[in-house]
Amino acid sequence: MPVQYYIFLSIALFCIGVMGVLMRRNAIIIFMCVELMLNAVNLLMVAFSKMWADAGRVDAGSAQIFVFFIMVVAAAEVAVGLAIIVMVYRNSHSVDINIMNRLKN
Amino acid sequence: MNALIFTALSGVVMMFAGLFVRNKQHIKFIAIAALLITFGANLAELSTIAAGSRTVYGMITISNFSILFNAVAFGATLLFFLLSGSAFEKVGEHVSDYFALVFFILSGITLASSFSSLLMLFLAIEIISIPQYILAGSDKKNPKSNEASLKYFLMGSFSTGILLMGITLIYGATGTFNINELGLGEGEVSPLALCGIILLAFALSFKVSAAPFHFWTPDVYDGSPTVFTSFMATVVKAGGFIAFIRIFHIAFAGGVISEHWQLLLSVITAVTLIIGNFTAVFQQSVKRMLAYSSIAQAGFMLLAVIALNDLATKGIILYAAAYSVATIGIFAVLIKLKDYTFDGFNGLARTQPLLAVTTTIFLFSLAGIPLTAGFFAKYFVLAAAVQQGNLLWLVIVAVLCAAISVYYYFRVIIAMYFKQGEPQTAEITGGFKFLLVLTAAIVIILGVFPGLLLQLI
Amino acid sequence: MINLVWLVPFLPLLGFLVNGLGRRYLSKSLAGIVGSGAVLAAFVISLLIFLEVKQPGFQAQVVSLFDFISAGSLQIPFAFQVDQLSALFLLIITGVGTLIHIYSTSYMHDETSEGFARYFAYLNLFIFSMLILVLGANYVMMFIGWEGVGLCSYLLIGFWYKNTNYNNAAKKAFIMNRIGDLGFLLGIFMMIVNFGSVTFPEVFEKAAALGAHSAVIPIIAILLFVGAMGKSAQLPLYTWLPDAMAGPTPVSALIHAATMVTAGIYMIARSNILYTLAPCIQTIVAVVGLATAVLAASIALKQDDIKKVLAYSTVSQLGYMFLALGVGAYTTAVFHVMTHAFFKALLFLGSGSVIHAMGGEQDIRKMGGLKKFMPVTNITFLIGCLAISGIPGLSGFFSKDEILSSTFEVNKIMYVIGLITALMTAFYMFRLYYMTFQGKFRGTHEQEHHLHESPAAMTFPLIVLATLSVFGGYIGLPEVFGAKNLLAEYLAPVFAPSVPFAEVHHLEHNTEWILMGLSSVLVIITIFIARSLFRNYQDTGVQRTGFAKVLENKWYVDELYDAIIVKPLIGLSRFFEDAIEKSGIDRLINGVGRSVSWGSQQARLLQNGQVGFYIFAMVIGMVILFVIGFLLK
Amino acid sequence: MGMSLQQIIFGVLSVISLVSALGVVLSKNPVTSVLCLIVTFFTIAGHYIMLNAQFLAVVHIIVYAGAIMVLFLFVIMLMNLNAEIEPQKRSWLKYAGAISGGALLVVLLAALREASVPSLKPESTDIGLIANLGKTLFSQYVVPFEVSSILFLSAMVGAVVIGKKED
Amino acid sequence: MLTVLLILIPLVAGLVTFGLKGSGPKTLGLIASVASLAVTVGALFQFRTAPESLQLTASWIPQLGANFSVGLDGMGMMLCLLTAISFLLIFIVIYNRNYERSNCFYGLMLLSQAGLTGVFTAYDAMLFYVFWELALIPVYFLCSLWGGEKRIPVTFKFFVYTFAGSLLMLVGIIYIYLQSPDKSFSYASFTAGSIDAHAQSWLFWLFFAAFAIKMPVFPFHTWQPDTYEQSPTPVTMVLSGIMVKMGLFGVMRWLLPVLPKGADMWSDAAIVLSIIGIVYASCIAIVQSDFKRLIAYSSIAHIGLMSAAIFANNEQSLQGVLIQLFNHGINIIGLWIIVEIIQDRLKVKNLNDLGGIAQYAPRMAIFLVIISLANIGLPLTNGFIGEFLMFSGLFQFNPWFMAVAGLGVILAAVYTLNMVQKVIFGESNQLTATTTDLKGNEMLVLSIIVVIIIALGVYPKPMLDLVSSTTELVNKVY
Repeated sequence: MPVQYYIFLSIALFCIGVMGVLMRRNAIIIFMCVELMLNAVNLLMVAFSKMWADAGRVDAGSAQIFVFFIMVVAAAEVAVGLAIIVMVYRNSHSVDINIMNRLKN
Repeated sequence: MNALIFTALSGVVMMFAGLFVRNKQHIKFIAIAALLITFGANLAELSTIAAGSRTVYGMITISNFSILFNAVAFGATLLFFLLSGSAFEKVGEHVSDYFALVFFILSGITLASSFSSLLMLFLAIEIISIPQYILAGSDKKNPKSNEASLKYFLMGSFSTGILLMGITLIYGATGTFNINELGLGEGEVSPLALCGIILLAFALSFKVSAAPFHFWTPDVYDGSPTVFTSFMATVVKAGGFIAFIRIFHIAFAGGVISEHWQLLLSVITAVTLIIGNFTAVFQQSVKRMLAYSSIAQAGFMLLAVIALNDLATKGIILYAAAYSVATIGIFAVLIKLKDYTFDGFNGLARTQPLLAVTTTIFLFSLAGIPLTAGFFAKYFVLAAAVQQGNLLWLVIVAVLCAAISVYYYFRVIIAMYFKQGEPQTAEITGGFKFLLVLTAAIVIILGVFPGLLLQLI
Repeated sequence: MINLVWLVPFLPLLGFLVNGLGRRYLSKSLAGIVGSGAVLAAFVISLLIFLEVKQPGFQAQVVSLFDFISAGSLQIPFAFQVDQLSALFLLIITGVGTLIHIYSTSYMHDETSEGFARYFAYLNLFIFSMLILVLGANYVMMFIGWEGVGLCSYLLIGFWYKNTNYNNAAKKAFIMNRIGDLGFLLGIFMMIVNFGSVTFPEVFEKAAALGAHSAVIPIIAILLFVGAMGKSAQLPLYTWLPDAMAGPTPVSALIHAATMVTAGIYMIARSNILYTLAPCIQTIVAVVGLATAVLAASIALKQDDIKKVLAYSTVSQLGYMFLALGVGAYTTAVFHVMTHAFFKALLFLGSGSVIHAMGGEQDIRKMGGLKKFMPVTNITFLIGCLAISGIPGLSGFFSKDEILSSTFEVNKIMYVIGLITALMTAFYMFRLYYMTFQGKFRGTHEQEHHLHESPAAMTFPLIVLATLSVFGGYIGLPEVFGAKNLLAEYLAPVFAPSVPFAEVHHLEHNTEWILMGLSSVLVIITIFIARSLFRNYQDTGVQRTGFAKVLENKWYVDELYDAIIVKPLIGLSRFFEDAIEKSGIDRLINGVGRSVSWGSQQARLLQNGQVGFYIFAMVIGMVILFVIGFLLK
Repeated sequence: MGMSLQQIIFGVLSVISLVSALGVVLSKNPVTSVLCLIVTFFTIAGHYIMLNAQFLAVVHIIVYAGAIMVLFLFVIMLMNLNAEIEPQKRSWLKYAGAISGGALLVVLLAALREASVPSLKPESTDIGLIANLGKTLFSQYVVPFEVSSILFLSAMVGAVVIGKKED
Repeated sequence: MLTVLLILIPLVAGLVTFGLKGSGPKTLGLIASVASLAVTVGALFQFRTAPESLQLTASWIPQLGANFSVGLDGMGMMLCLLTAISFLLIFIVIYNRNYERSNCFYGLMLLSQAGLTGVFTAYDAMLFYVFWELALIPVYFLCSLWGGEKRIPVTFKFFVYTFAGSLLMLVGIIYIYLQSPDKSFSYASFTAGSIDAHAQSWLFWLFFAAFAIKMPVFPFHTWQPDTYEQSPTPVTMVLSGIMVKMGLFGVMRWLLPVLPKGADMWSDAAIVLSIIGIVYASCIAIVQSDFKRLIAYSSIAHIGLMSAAIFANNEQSLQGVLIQLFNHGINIIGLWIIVEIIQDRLKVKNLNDLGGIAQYAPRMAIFLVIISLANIGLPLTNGFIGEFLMFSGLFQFNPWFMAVAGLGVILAAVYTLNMVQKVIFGESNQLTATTTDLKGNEMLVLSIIVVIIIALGVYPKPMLDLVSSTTELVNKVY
């Protein structure tokens, strides 16, 4: 099966994530879309890992480790990110990014 | 390696310092002491790797260059602690935690200067970014700070996605994460690799706030507590650049591929210079002006990224040092003022002549006027770009933008010297004055004898 | 003696310094003595030099003082050249100069002692400059004197500096001279480029070597002539001279009649070889001279200001001299310079005496009958008028007649016009004479009460000049009278280089007699017409109309210049300042600044605070950059 | 040429993941979005297994579906967000977002269309086994492993700084 | 060593001055300027006997190949002399003025002197650039702190404008440096001729931009009248007497020898601009009613002639320029001193408000007349020699250029005499009737200037000899 398929799939997922970020106003949903983007990347990484393993590279597993680290980092990021969102919500009772424009120009 | 270990340890120490030390003053001193030790440990390593470099598991490579950059970053942070350390207390209760976060960022920066795997690059950038999201929002009651934090976080994680997509595509093209083995400069250009490089360039442009990925910068710098803005706009940004220049110069240099991304980055640089300088002109707040100025200065540093030569690497260190020191100095003065607008500086030369003079020196340095460190910094990046050969148009754009930059830097000078006013300042201690003069002296000394720093590179 | 020639200009310079620096401390008499004494001493030395130069076979000598300018191959020494021509001019300048200085001690007596000393300082400085002009051994030295006399003329015309009109006249004189000077300067540069030198012998030798077919020489000649036009008040640069009458009258006599204005004639006479080698330029010189002579004479017919009449007469006579130069009669031109110096100085000083007596009144319609009050002035003035009109036996007769006959040799039409000019001269001079000295006094009673003959310091120069006006002509007696032309013989070495290139005309003696007789008869008739018209002039107060008005208003040349030069220049300047400087270049430069701040305001709007927009912009940027960096490559 | 089983599974999984991903973006109710995202994660886990990344598939389910999404859900519940609260974005910006995202997709696809990459072999490899990964992780990747602790520390500190209530 | 001393004296004195109070600054300023002049004269003697002893090269930034390399040739010697004399004259003439914060005033003045001297002595491109900028900063502060009403925007424009030009030059310097055989900023390697013709053709404009703005040449001149008008007069003296010479000096030291082919290629264009500037500025000067602006425009016209002569680039024109550098400096400072005196006495600078001063201040009137005449290049004043040689050289280059430039001579007479007339002649008014004549120090300064004017006008040989060595150099390289 061509890796191209996975590339296209991942890119599609990635861009759906991007669209989500662009189209939504809810900070949490936006964040979820970012997670979607990360997952698209993970998927592609794993596909490449398989591809290089098939090509005979012994260190192809490092790509999977990379994915593992991405997950780890994503988890940390979620922790911090949700903390921030909660903090914002506590202060302004909204997670709508459109009303956040005290800082401009 | 020492740098990484000691910064991480210092961070842990600071975490616990909050539990055991009640006096906030003391926390600051502990932080300074920890930083001094780190600084020394970093330099101590210089002797052990005097010839060549040391690689640890193919993940990080410690060289003279990285140690020197770390030294610059630590030195700048030290100045930052000395000048603005007491302002930490005004942000919130978790003084020790702030210091810890700063140390964690520093360990991220040491990684950024020494990574040799794309994985480490990713981790470095995340370690630098995550504490920043927090520091930006550390003034929790302040809606501006909240807003800055959330904006930074959302956009930062978005750019992380792009970074990772770039890394993945590069991996797809090469099968390795080791930047020394990528070998992209050789042979035909693979679309996967090129795509990856471009995405990587976008993500890193975001981190160093290059246009059109700069939008977070003014808002975040403006909204964050000023003391952290000072750190974010200087040391952290320098860290971003060192990562940028490292990956592009080591992994992507040579062959047809560099022409591709050089073109792209030239466009980004030009847009950055123009947007940064133009927008800075019309600001009312000095703090926000400095945010735009940091974008503009980023444009200059990008010249070094594009130029693939020895001058560029030297230039980036000198630039990082000069820019950081001057900006930290200005922020230190800014923190002491009640009013961050230009009018807040009116008449400062009469009430606080020393502050005015040192600020002037810092501004001169930022504007690149000779006999300040900023001049030689600009000189190096311009020289690097000129040597590159086909970037002359960009160099001309850059110098014209530098002329524009005089416009907003000198607005501060005009306010301080030529306008009437009674600026409100916080209490200015003798120690602060001394440190300020010391900082200004560093700027001048590096400007008169840049050789002192250059001989190390 | 020749080696002491530097004393000649140096003494007046010393006089200038003493009077100039010590003007607060010197008494009037002392200042007068210093001023006059310096020139007198210079005259004495000049006389001694002249006696030496007069010796047959005298060769031109150059006295070098120091290196003035040495730039690479160009060497310009500060040097004086003594030869027949310069020696003659030395005499005229210092001689007439001395008389006028003496005259001035009395004429200027009403000034404060400071102003008095200042006046003499200027006058001495003028003598110094004029001497540098004629003594200079190269064109640059000549140029130094050339501009120097212009400066002194400026200072002296504007001597009464409180009066704005006087200042304007002074300025006009200086600027018009400068226009000519630019031509002179260009001529000098032509020489430097083509001959590599500006010293007279070298330039003349190299010019002679080039011969008559070179394109360079006519250019140099015309450029030098432009210089002469300015200095010697020829068309079209003559209008400053009548205005220059604003200065004290002795100044008019010295500078604007006897010496400075003849510098152009001196220059062309000095450069005779250049003109002889460029016949086309000679023709231009002759035509310009003649045109100036007629034009100025016609204006003089209808002027009512005593000094203006004399001024236009001077312009006219200068035109005559250029006519002589143009027809190649260099000696004659110099001869006329000399005689003109005598009688015109005489006339001016006479008019000064009149003005002095009239308490500053210069309008001849308000004079009349002064004969009985001022006998010496009357007689001497009459002699001057007779001399300038060319009554046989007086100096003007010989020189003018020589010019006319030389012109006749070359071109008959020119001769006729020249003759008409001579008649006009006779007419307006006697109009002037009769209206001033004859008839009844038309001024106020108060003026009449004060009328008196001028003091001896003023009448003495008049008498000396009158004598010279009568007898001065005999040194240049034409050969037709059977005697040797002493002047021609004396000046021969100066004009010798031209001789091989000049066309030889020879006039039959009979023709010459006829011409002389014709002109004499016509002049005398003219004088009688003038006498009948103006002997009993009564001021009717009627405004002149028609052509007379045009003449009274000097052919409206000043107005013309104002309309075609001054106004456009001011307009252009205003245009430069308003349209180009302020709303053009400066606005453009400021526009750069303004567009930066405009751009800044626009760029600021991009930063609208919306994260959604920021990310949107980032994505758009990514797409565009992708297209640039990937797909376009 | 018939499709292999792998390709059929790939096709099915891909369609589900794309649809559910779109569901995340387009659904008006945040909770629906979360649920859609969880579905997507599961399909991705399916892909992982197909690509011989068994360990990752498990970790993926545990970390993402098990931990992260639960956190999201908690927060959404905590804030009591539902569809009514989120006002609609101005529509032009919404379309602009969709169009620019689409443009990015087109550009990326165009760029990668020509990429010459080998096909994946149907036979499985053992790189994704825990044993192999663990060996690599704790030998070659020990540095990043340790370094990530810094990340966690800072995240921890950050959560405290941000989250802790001050008086 | 003396060369270094020339820079050090004002530099150190300037820094010390900031800390002084009362009459200390003005005294120290005077002492420092006397010392500078003494050292300059000493250097002048050494220049005749052992010129090589005035060269000094010390290591500065070895990593860059930039050295602290200073020296004096005829041109530099003369400009240093001009600088030293000018500052002394300025300090004498303002001795009885009391400036607010005089320590800053004198300190900045001395610093600008150090910068200017540095520019004229630098034999290393990097050093040159550093001094080039350094001279600008103190002047900027001087203008902005003690200037007229509109000083802030005006001087700011001046600063940004010249700074932009300098930066373009910096790009040029960097390029040449990178092309130089031994990667050095030294004068020798800059003039080694390693730049190909194509590069020279665009490098020319980078350098020309900097120098043209500084001189200033049409159409880069618009900062100048405003700045001259708004600056305090002592600073205007520095600006117009010495600072504009930096541009001309730059062309002769760093443009013609470094980029001979570029200069050759574009000399016509540069000369045409210069000549347009002469006529244009002269015309505008005619209709100026502000004393300072009039002199400002006249200065543009004069500088235009000098720049045209430089690009004519032959022996006579260059020698003329070199002479004129000095003479123009002296003359224009003389004019500004008179402006300063009148402004100090009467507080007006509109020509229409003046007039008749000659009655009340005859000495000042005489000085004004003499200096004005020197300014329009009357023979036997110093202005003539330079103008004559420049015109002569320009004529050799192209007679038509010279003929048009020569119009400037006529127009100069027009506006200068207008100015003289409006200031000192005519009837006095209530205001001008109060004019008092020169005081001792003013008399001294103006006398010195007039002595220089006459002495160099009558006997310019020493000056010509001094600069002849430099023109040989320029021509050789060319």
